[in-house]
Amino acid sequence: MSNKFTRRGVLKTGAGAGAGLALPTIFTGNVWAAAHSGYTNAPQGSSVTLGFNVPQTGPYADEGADELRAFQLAVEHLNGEGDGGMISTFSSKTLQGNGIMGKKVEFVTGDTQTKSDAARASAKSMIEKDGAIMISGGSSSGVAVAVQGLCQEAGVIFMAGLTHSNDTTGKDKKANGFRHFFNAYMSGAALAPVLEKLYGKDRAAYHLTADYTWGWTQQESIQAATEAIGWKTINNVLTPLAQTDFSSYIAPVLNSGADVLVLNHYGGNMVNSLTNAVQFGLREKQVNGKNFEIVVPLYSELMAKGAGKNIAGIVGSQNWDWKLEDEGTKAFVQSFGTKYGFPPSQAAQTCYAQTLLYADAVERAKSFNPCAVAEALEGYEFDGLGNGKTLYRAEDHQCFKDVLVVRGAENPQDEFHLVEIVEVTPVGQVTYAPDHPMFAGGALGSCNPGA
Amino acid sequence: MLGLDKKDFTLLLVVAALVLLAPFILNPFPADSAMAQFNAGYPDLMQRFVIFGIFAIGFNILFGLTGYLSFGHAAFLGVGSYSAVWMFKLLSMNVIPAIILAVIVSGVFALVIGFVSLRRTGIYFSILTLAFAQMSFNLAYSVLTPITNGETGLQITLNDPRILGVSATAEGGIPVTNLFGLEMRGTEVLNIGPWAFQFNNGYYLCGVIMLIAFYISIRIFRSPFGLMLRAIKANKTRLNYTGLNTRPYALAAFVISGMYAGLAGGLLASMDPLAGAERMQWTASGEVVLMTILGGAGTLIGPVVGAGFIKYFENIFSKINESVLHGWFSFLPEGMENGVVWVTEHFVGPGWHLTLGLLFMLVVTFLPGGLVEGGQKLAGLFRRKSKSEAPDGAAQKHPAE
Amino acid sequence: MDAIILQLLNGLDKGSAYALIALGLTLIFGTLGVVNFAHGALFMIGAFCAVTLSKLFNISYETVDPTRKDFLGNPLKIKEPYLEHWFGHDLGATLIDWAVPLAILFSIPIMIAVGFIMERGLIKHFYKRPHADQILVTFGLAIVLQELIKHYYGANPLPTPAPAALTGSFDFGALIGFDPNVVIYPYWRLVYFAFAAVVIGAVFAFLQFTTFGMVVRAGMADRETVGLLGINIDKRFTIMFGIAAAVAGMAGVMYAPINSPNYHMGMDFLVLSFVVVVVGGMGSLPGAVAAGFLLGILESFASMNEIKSLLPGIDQIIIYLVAIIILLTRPRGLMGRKGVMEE
Amino acid sequence: MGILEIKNVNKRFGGLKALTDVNLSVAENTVHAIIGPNGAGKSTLLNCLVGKLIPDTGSVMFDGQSVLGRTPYEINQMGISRVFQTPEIFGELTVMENMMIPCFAKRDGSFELNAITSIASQKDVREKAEHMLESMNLAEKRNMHAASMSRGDKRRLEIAMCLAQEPRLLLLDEPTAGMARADTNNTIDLLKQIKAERDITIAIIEHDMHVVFSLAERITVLAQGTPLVEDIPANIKGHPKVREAYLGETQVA
Repeated sequence: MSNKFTRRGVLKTGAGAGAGLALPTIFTGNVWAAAHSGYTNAPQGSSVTLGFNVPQTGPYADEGADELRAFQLAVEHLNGEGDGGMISTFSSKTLQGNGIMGKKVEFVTGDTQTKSDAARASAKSMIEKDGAIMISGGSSSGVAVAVQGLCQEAGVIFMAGLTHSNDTTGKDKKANGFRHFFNAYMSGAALAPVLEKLYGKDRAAYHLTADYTWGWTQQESIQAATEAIGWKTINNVLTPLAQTDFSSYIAPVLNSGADVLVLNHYGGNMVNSLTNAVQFGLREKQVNGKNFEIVVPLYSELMAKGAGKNIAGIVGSQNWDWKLEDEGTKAFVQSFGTKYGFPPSQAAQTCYAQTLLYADAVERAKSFNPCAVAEALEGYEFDGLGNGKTLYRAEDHQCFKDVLVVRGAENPQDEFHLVEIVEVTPVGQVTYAPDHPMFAGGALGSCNPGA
Repeated sequence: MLGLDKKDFTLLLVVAALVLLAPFILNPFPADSAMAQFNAGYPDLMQRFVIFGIFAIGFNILFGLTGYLSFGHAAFLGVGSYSAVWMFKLLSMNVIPAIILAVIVSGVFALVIGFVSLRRTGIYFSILTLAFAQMSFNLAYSVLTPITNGETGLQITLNDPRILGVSATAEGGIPVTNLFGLEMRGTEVLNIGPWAFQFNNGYYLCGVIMLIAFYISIRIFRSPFGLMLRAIKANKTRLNYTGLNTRPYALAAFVISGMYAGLAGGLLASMDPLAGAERMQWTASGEVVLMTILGGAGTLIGPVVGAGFIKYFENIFSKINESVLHGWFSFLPEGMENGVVWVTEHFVGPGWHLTLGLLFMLVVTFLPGGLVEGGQKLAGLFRRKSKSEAPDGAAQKHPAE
Repeated sequence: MDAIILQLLNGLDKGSAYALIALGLTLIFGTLGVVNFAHGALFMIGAFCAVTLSKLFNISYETVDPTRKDFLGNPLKIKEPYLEHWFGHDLGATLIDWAVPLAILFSIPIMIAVGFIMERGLIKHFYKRPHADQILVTFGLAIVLQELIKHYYGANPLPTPAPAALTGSFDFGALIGFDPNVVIYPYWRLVYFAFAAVVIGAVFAFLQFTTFGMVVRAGMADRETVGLLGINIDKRFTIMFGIAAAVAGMAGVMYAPINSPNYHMGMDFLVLSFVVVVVGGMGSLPGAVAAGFLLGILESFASMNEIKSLLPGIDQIIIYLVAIIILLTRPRGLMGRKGVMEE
Repeated sequence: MGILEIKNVNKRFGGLKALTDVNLSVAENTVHAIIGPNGAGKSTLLNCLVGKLIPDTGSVMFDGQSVLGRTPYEINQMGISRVFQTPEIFGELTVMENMMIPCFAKRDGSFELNAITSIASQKDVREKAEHMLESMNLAEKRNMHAASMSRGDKRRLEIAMCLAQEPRLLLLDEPTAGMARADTNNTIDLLKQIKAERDITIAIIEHDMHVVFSLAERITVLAQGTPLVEDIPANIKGHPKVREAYLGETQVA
């Protein structure tokens, strides 16, 4: 209500108005819309503002910091600073290093706190106060869905960061929202053939699943995919999100007759459940005459770091990894590594790619109008951003590209080589129909320019 | 005036003026200046100031007056938000029924929890309320997902079966919350030179409701009922030996403050129709405790000041990043600029929690009784200096002020 | 039956962690009457003592291996810890391996110092202040401490493994006549349990059998009277604060291999430890220990599939449910004293 | 038949017998003192009367109704008010506010949600409170915080708060404990004045024989949890049993 600036503010304002420096003008309408441009936050003057909304506090702060590094790098490259990164390998050649449509790119940042409420508040302030025309970032599906909904209402584009739940482009999809990151269904589809190759058809799986929406969709996907290759599902146990010690969930696994443990956990949950499982000696046990195995469907570099040696030999899937050999990846790793001294995470790559994709779509649409941008992104095929040939599908705004199956390295040469790529699953294997039952129930609606 | 004595009425007028002029007061810096970062006069944050002000005013009726420290008040805020969003989904996008339902449901919820928790006092009471709230949060996040939509939060979708109103607008969008047609997100922008002042419908609705809530709280403070509540805090034994059972009074205070929380929750949902489960987490309950203590528990205006203080930090300091800092300090020589930026960086952006923690410690150590009492002391000091002959008026505190 | 024994073991282990944290918290409550929201932060600092020692042991010098490349294509820098250089490969590697148990020794002086500084520098000014002020200042302190840790160590969990000799698990079932592999239990958790038992026993023995402990117990019961006897109770309370901090810290050190430490682990445990202390009864040390074990065991049982299928989500709320039931049936928790923190 | 009838009351704490077969009758409109050495069970007996403790056996009847099993506030509603050894007042509130609380409280203790009318507008309550303060010589201190008053003033305030309820039985637990002689004398005068002005029964527990013999019409001597003697003051003074019980304890004034 009151802060230390209030009184000074009144004086200043009074002086400014009294001196008659300028004629007051009044715009009426939606919170964010400038009536004359036809859409929210139309860039005025020589710059355009993007909003990067990442977790800066809470358990995902490191992931957020990495996303922010990528955003900063992308902005530099868009503005023609630095070595240009993936702009040179990107299949679209509209980006010239002169900003977006000649306007210098500026950005604002905010803290999602990995809470849907806080994330929306932060995104709102970027839209209402700073005039951001696009919001990107985030490190959980709850936040992504919440912010995507907000951007739809406000009439700005949302370029999702790290969000893996089917719902983001499934039942909660929105016309103004776009996801580059892969999803739970793709993880299952990519993992199943590899699991079959490594561990055979005759396996019995025990699932531990984080008890919230992402956990459920992840579990559903991986169960469907593994049952399709002949695996049995012995049990699926839901674990509270706030759980830190998983011993009481892991202890019964060995005696259940299962020979594979699937940990549908992310972040701190995954680090702890995996650490606990290894502590219980599951990996050294033999069940049904086979080696006991652990699978973590969604992997990230930071989680691998947190789990340390425990991840050795454990299979999972990733959206992208810096050890890929394509030109885009090489350019990006070089650029990022030179600036920051370590290779980028998959979260960083997806945020960098999303920023470039947005800028390119604006250039191609020749407008910042979110509806024109959305149209330019829908059904767009591109290459050179690190994942090979990629399609932004028009029906659900999901990117389709190759998915990586990775495994924890047994003897990493340094802290950056904690995971190794097992297989690059081609896009064909992970593609699904837009009306797939796991994604059914929502509608994109129509694009909202805000005004 | 309005049944208030002169001093209280003046306070109400000052608060009313601050609320009505907030779009100017909170926007002191021209939009194109470096200091614009500190402007807080945009609709979302202004709404939050007054809504969390309501929450803290209500909490203060319980904690400030009776001394019962509830660590579960966020549950009522959350329940209010969920009720309001369900009202939007099922009945109408008009905010009035949503707010009314939010207040009623949270009141009933508070009645049940209060009835059980008030069987104990002191820390035992605090832990009981904490336990109820954490149970609500954990269930809302997981098992109750069909009602609460769990992690993602309850949102309005294109296929809600709205009885009074349409599921989707003609353009295929989701309808927006309104007050008999007046859109809550509607904003008028007044441009004066480089300043842009935003007048938002939703903010003014919240502001008016906050003034009413504040007025009611003054009346409660000055009423026989308020006196009984303060007596509970002062000495339960004597009240018992005066033939009074303290529990109905404490329960009434609990329910009233629960309804205030529900009102705040309903308003949050009316401004932005989303109800996230983490609204009910113990940290959210802790936040309102901190707001009240920071501002000054038991004072009328303290909780509002505390709420504004914390929300300002959360929303403004967290957004200051390295490049903003470089912008501010670019006038310095480069080496010095980097040094200053490096130091400042720890306290803003990702470090905003650190600043908040330090401020908690400083305020409570050097301004016992919170910001308001600290302010009064400073004012007293100032007054004593200016007219050292005058009798010491500042020390004669108005009770509970 | 085997499942029940297994969960009992789990419960004992969880319970010993809860009991250790709650013990320190209730010592501070009982002796100083201070609501210490920074107690979780002390636990967290303890865990980071283990992280720090393991980092110190791993301080390395770099040699360049031109035959291998790092991720940017530059020659790879190979790191070798100084410890291995100084003490030979084997001894050095063993020291690094045993960093966590060694960190106990490392943490005790640090934690006692942290406790002293906290008490002398901050808490002592708040003895006479309302509990609300104590909450605000200690909560602020907890935030500051965890943000400092975050600044130096990041937000991500840091793996801090137990010594190789203590990893793996022990076939407890085979010992008592079950089939092999049915009731197994990790060695480190057994160590943790034993460690907790020793620490709890030591604290009780200290309070029971030393003059110092006697005075402190008398002070817990009636501070004014003890003060009237001319005993400098304040000094002893400072020492008690140091001891409470050390207990929390050691609990944290030993916990590091169970869950990789992160900067907010203290906050995660804070609410839980308060619930444990209150369920045990304010100011009661045996109560805190009993409540710790009770809640640990019940939490473990609630996570059993058989019970979860009967009552979905019961493991989400069991602790709070038990707390409510106990507080409603026993006004002052399991063993609380009358009048402590009831106003 | 007295207004207060205590019959065969026993109370033990663990192995300790605090009260043994206590029989006591307090006649209406008298001042009845209960004296006895430390640990005689005076306070335990008092606590049994007001509902803080429940006797193991026996009965306590007030005006023909049992008080046992009732809460302190219910017993107060029956017409028993209690003054504590250490004054129990609302320390954080002003003297006037302290005085207004018993004036607001309904005789039947019923809950009243009077949340909107202002205290300032309650003329009759204010007048009554003002009147009570004046009669106790506390009127000039009406805006002071109660906690900052002297012990004697606190005691007077507490008694005034009890009297405002117009109780039929006033219980006083060592009302002059820790007081200076002048304050003690003032309190004696005050109690005499109260007794003179209204129909009220006063039961007083006291250590100070000066107070007891200035006020009491009847005295019960309690020793080791059981009544030793009950008689008029003149007979108590020289009673050998009383001297024995008090030997080395207090000089009988």
